[in-house]
Amino acid sequence: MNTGVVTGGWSYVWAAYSLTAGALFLYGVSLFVRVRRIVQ
Amino acid sequence: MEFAVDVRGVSRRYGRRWALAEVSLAVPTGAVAMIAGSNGSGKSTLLRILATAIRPDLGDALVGGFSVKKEREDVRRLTALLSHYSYLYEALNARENLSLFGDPNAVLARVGLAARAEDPISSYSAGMRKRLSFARVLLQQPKVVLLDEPYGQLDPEGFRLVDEVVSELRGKATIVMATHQVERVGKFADVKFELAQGRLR
Amino acid sequence: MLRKELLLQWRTRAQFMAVFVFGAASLLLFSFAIGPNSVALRTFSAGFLWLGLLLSSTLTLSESFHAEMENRALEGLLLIPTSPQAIYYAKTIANWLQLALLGIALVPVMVVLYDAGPQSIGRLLLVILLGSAGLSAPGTLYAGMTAQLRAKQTLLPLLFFPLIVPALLASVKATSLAVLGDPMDQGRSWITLLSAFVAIYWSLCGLLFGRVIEE
Amino acid sequence: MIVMRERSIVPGIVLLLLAAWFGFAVALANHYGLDVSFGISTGLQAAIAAIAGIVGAVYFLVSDNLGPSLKAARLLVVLGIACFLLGSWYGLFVAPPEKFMGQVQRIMYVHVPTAWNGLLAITFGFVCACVFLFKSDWKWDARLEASIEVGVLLSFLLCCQGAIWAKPTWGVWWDWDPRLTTTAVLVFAFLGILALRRFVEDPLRRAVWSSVATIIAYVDVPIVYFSVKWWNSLHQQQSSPQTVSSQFYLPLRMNAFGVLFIMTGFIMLRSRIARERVEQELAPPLPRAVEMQEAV
Repeated sequence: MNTGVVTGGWSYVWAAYSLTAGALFLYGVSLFVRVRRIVQ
Repeated sequence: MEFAVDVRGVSRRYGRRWALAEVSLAVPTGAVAMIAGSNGSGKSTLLRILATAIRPDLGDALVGGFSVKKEREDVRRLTALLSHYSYLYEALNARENLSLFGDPNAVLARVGLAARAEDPISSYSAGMRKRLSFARVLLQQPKVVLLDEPYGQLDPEGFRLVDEVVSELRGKATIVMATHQVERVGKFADVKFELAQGRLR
Repeated sequence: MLRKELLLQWRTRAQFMAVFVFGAASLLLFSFAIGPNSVALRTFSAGFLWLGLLLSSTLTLSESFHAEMENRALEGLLLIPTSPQAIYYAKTIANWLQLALLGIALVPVMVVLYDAGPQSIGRLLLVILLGSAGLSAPGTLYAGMTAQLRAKQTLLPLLFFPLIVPALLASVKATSLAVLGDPMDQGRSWITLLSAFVAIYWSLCGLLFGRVIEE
Repeated sequence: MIVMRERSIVPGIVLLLLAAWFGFAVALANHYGLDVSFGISTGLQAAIAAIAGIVGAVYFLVSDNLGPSLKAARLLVVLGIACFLLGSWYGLFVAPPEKFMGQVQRIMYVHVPTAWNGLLAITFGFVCACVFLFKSDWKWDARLEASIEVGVLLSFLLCCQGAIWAKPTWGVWWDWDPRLTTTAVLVFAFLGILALRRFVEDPLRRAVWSSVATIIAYVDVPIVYFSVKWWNSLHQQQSSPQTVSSQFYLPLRMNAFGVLFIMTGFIMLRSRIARERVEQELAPPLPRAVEMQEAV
């Protein structure tokens, strides 16, 4: 572990959050579309 | 045991197609049964189910009183299947192939392959392979013999061989034979069934 | 059963030679990745040996089920009846012997190409025996599975490689210690890990093999 | 036809609400000066939350047919998104930066929930595999496919988040840390199983083989972890657990439940799709003899 304080780093936080949210969102949309096709 | 083979409402599907649909039949112990039917009518599927090579999707069958669904080990001990797969190792010779199942010497002579016993299977013709498969069935000393197209690919001499072996086994074992040689087998079969589209006719 | 397996392998010994040449060639190729740096080559020799063995093993494993599937001989064996466990262990032992032999045969190639004379030959042999046992147990199971498929060449490595990470890691570490010297006797703990892996996989895969080949 | 066995949605909802209550609602209320803990100690609260959360999720997963319209799954996904948004907002804007790692530490609020739930999904897949091998019921095959797929997705995201987090803290994208390496191996192992499922056409074989492969891969994961840990023991660097104050664990838990709800909903939807596929592949129920005759 580094001894110093990590400064900044908001960009990394945004990257991690948007990656996760984006991937889950896309997967979810594909699921909903496929399920809708089945149920009809 | 009154019936050596007792099939009760067996159905089996391959993908979206039912190869066997609610087939029920019984073969008395010691009898020779013939199953006729055109290609794809479910003959092989039925024999493979009886030999426990595949499981039925619905229904059950008793072989020698044992269920092909639950008591597979016992069924396997009683049965021998002459399949359209030869079950042979190409790299081994006839003697080595048979020695997996028992002592090969006597049966090799019986099926007329003693002279070629040391040749690898890869050099065998289709008819010779069939004879060797026949030898394998004899070696297992089954109580229920399941023959799938035993006459296929054999020469006239081979036809006689099959007839002889069947008459030798008669009484000692129950024989279920799927064949297109309806007239030939019809003469000596005790029970006859016909399958069409996976159903008993 | 085991006799049949060994006989089968003996009959196809030309195959073994081909696999050996493949393994040796891959060892040769790995050295180009490093360049003519003798120190680095010696350091990485263990890793290369096991990578070569791993790549060759997929050939051996898939070939070992080729004979079974050709005429459905495996089904014939099951119907005798033979227990799937007996079939599995016979095959696994046969594959193990073949892989161990291959590994031992590759050692001189490694020594010559990478100038990596082992410090402890006994330890090296033990590691090769254990490591190839670790490869053969899950490898035989997956080969039995994928042999029944059309896409076997792709799927076998895909399923097999991630699984044997621990076995590979332990083998590489232990081999490397046997080659480069082991002043702190760390090799022992790697060999323990490898043995544990082998024990788990030989028992687990034996249990599950029946489900894979029976229909 | 799939026989839909309707099951009440109420017990699952009650369990999940209980979990969410003790998981983060108590702490949230406490933040605004309210005490709704009914005098239960924090340790017990956490235990109740974890158990009720897992049991509630499993209740939904094993009754993935709460009405044919899959209302329950949709409800869970919406609930999950709400929790996740709330937790993320709290974690990103309300909670203070950590002492050493600063803002980057906020990745933890999404990273740890992903890890927990990814592992949970894979574990559920393992359970499905075992149950399928014993019961040969197609429902479990569909659940296996769904949970493995969602588990792989979460584990893959976990790897990416790990890499993003590693860059500012360790200076490299990838470190051969046991957790990172194990997750990567896990992703590849289970991706292989998903590929296997694509290549096998016979549904029964596909189900049995993927169950077997799942069991083996699952058993492998802890072995990989320990071997990599051993391999790495010289330059091992693990974040030591520190006493986390409620300001840190509040967003963590909110997000954990958010991802849990989303994951459960996804698995339910995905297993519905998988079941549809099996149903398409298997023969329809036996036609009556009369119809057979007509078809000839």
